[in-house]
Amino acid sequence: MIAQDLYKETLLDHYRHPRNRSDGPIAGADAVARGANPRCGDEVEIGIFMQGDLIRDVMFRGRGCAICIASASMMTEAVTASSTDTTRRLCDQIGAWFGAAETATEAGLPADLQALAAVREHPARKKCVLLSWEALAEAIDKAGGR
Amino acid sequence: MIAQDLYKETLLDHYRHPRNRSDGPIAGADAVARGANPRCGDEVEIGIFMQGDLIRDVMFRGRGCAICIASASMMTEAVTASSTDTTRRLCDQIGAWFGAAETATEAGLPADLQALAAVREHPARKKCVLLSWEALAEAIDKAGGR
Amino acid sequence: MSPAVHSIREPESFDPERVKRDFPIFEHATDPQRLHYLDNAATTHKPGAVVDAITSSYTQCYAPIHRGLYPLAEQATSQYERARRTLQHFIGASSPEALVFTASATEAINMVASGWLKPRLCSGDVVWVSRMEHHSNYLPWQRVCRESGAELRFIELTREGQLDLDSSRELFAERSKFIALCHVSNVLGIENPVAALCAEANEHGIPVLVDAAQSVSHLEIDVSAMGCDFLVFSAHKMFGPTGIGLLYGREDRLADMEPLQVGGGMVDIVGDATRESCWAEIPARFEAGSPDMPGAAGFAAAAEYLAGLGREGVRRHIASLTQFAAEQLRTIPDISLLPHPELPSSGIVSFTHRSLHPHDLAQVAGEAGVAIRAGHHCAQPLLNHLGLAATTRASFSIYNDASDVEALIDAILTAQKVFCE
Amino acid sequence: MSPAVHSIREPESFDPERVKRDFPIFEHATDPQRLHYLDNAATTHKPGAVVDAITSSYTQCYAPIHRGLYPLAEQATSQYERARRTLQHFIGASSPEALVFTASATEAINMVASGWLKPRLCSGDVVWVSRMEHHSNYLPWQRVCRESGAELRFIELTREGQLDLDSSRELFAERSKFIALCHVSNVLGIENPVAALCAEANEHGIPVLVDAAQSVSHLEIDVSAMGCDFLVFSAHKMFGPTGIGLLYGREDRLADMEPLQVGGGMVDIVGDATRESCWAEIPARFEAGSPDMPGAAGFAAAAEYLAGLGREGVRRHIASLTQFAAEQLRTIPDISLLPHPELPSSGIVSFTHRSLHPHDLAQVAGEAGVAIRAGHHCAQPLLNHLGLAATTRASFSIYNDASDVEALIDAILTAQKVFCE
Ligand SMILES: Cc1ncc(COP(=O)(O)O)c(C=O)c1O
Ligand SMILES: Cc1ncc(COP(=O)(O)O)c(C=O)c1O
Repeated sequence: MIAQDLYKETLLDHYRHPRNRSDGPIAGADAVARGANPRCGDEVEIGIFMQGDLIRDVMFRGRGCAICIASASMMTEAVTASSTDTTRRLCDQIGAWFGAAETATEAGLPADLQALAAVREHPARKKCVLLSWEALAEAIDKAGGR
Repeated sequence: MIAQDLYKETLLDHYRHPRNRSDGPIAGADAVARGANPRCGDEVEIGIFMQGDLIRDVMFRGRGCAICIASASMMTEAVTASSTDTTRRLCDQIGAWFGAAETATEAGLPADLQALAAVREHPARKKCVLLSWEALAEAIDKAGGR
Repeated sequence: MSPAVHSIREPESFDPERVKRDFPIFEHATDPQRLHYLDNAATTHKPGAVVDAITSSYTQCYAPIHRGLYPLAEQATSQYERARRTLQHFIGASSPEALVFTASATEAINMVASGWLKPRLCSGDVVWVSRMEHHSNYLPWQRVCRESGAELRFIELTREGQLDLDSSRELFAERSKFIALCHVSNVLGIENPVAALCAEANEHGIPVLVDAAQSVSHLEIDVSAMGCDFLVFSAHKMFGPTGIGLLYGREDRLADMEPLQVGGGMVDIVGDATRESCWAEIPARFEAGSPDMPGAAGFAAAAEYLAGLGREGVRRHIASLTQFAAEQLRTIPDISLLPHPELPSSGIVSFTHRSLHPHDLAQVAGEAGVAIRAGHHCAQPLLNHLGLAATTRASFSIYNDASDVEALIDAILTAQKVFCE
Repeated sequence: MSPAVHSIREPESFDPERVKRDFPIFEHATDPQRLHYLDNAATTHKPGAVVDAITSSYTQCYAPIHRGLYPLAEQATSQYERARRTLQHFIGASSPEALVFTASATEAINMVASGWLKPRLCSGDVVWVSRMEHHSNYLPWQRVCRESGAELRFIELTREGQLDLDSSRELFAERSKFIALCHVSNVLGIENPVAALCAEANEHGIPVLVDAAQSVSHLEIDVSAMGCDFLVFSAHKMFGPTGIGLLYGREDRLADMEPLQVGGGMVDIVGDATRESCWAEIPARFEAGSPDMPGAAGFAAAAEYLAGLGREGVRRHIASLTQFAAEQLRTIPDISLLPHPELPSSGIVSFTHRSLHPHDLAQVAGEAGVAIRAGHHCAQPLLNHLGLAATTRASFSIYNDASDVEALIDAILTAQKVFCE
């Protein structure tokens, strides 16, 4: 299949069957943050549910392209039941991974996220991946700031 | 001589020995008009002395390149003792001659002025030729307007 | 305007296959069979004649413009001014002085907004743009209105996407001070009735700027017949080089315009504390800095190339190909075309898909060699109005043919397989 | 800085004859033996590598920038951003975001004057320029001062033509809000002590814009070492294409700058009556309209070409050739060189002749194949100060050698014969 270049099976699976997606507003979360990419019209909302210093649950809501939705879905799975510190570091690492080529490294990234690697070849789509991760980082900040 | 392309002998003669040139202000003229080409720093002043409807005498004063000085000198000779109507027509004709290629014609131009023809190949120098002619036309207007 | 699929075969002379051979990119592209370039509304490819004009300007006739007295500089200056005259005739302007070389259509619009309109605009005045403008023909007017306290209003659209002139009756009211609109929309592909609008605006003394960025490549432009006060376009959308565009302005309008940029080449006498600067004559006044002669030469070569193809043949080819594409797209149930009063014929077809995100569709199409555009196409006011965040757009040019349409349809079917099954 | 005529032979590697072979114009010009191109301060010729970079951008990798999702568009975008990074390293900037592609040096200066300084400038403030500025680095500041009621003041010159910093003690006073000056003067060929001046201005919190249009082709530029806030130059004076230039700005300065032009590509969210527009990130915010990718590619190729020659070899060659020319000119009794503290070494020698008008001299030289410039060189404030209406200027580059100087001297002697005998 020609499109396998970018849209790996894992990615498509998350797009077709998004995990932890909310259809309506995310109710009862400890913190909610939004992200938008005006150039594509993509919008996501991330809600986190804390248990002490642990992110017990993450939900997302939003509209966007397959990469945006899959990235959000994969993100929720990757960080559920992680500490905020670990999660923040992961957010930074993902940001760097899609940043300047020199600083990027995938060492230590959860295997499940490797399906996003192909997007690195398509600079125009980086924002689609990062949208949910940036909103997550903001939600953590908000939760911590309470 | 290599420079014969543009600087014809007649032209150089007028440059080296300008006719009707005044070193100081042109005194006693019926009308005086000035022209300047800020891009070259050329400046001329034309004074006309009328006798009824006839231009009895023309004097010029100024600094400029060889073409500017020669054109002014040739102009004074060409229009001395002409009527203002004839002279105005000549000014217009010279303007057209150096204007758009389509409208230019040298039919009827005094033979003495033909030495200026070579300048038509050098658009950047047209203003050097026209400076004194435009000032002359203005002087005639002034004299008529009294 | 009444084509059927079979009209895709061009009458007599126009032959897209032969035309395509004029464009080196289709030889050079890694897999030429697979380059179905349908992003022509964004930018067009260049025929060899244009590339050669640029190259030979640099390698045979290069020198500063308007300043040197040596033969090479005189030749370069003639070449630059000849390019201006070629474009003058290309758009039917009455004199070369009415044409200003700019960096782009965008710059040309900014020049008029800042240099012509702003000094005249007062609080309470109204400036009109259409709902379908490109950001480049929207933001400059928005800014100048904000700065002046004037009001920016939209000529809204009918359900079919056309200018709703009935509901814009104040368009020619006394408070109206300017109208800016596109000749052809870069999203809807709709052609606006600019000549009629200019005529009426003219009667009311309201200047009109026409953005011809999307029309100049396939419609004949005649500024005198159109009756516009200003008209702008970019070379790169009509097979010419990037980095150069054109501002046409009626000479009395240009005479009243302040330069957006000041600097070398546009001033006669530099003023000081006691006297004002005296700007150079028109159009030099608006061309501050060293002119882009090779760009102008390439621009003129593009105009000559287009004229040589025959504008009517070009128009008909684009029209029938666009209509063919629209018809084919309609056969896909999940696809909706954007509003249009009839089958689009201006080279542009925009559409949405019930479940495919435009970016995913464009990406998959791209991998299949079909270059189409997804996004808001720099037309957020229009997309907001349509309630859309993004659309997919295919845009056609002289080197495209039915096989490109077929490749587009195939790519959409592929994308449906990837994402929807 | 201590050369003699014999130092015209280059140490080791730099070989102008070999360099000249890189430049197609010298093969193609009608009579190459007779093209003594000494108008390099106006614009420079292009090596084959630059022409090829432009050509292959158009014929192999052409597509819209920053918007397309298909492979050709991704390649074109990478090429554009790679060009930015090449130039970043060329000028020693710390990040590519600090570099804005502009249409020219002139546009870059207008952007800073209108977009950065104007919103901050108040009546009573002072803006400084030097007495030797090109109109492009003078008129924008003059205009912004007029509009704001601020005062534009000159850093005057010593009798030897250098900045007279002693008599400009108010330069760093509290009212001083901006300093704009050239690195190398396009008339005097004098190099200004920009690093020292930036250091002191920095201490006083006064931003400095350096116009590197005349230095970038032969002096190493390192914006970090120089410590300037803004720096501008044009590609066409450093062997690159016309129609493109560069604005370097410290990122905090750029972040505070309003765009001169608004339109496509520089906006994230288009505002309406109720909300403000949200501009795109830096540097896209300052690049409204479709980017000139082939121009950027040619620009980067020029930087690479120059770097490949070795900047130190280039500097030395230009220095010794300029000094040689100045010495030869001095042997003609009627010629006076313009003020300079020592023998000029920055590629530029300007002079006057006791009885030959500069235009006549340049014309006769042109007919003899020697391309030199006559006029005010877009530096009227300087020429007024010197009491001159026009000068003659010869300017040297990497492909010139002693034979060009000899041709210049011959041409002057010929002109003397024509006009003075
Ligand atoms: C010192 C200086 N600054 C600025 C400029 C303007 O450059 P451009 O015309 O490429 O904008 C020039 C050359 O014309 C120059 O010599
Ligand atoms: C309708 C319309 N107007 C203006 C522009 C701006 O053209 P440019 O980016 O060449 O300035 C475009 C294309 O981008 C356009 O489609």
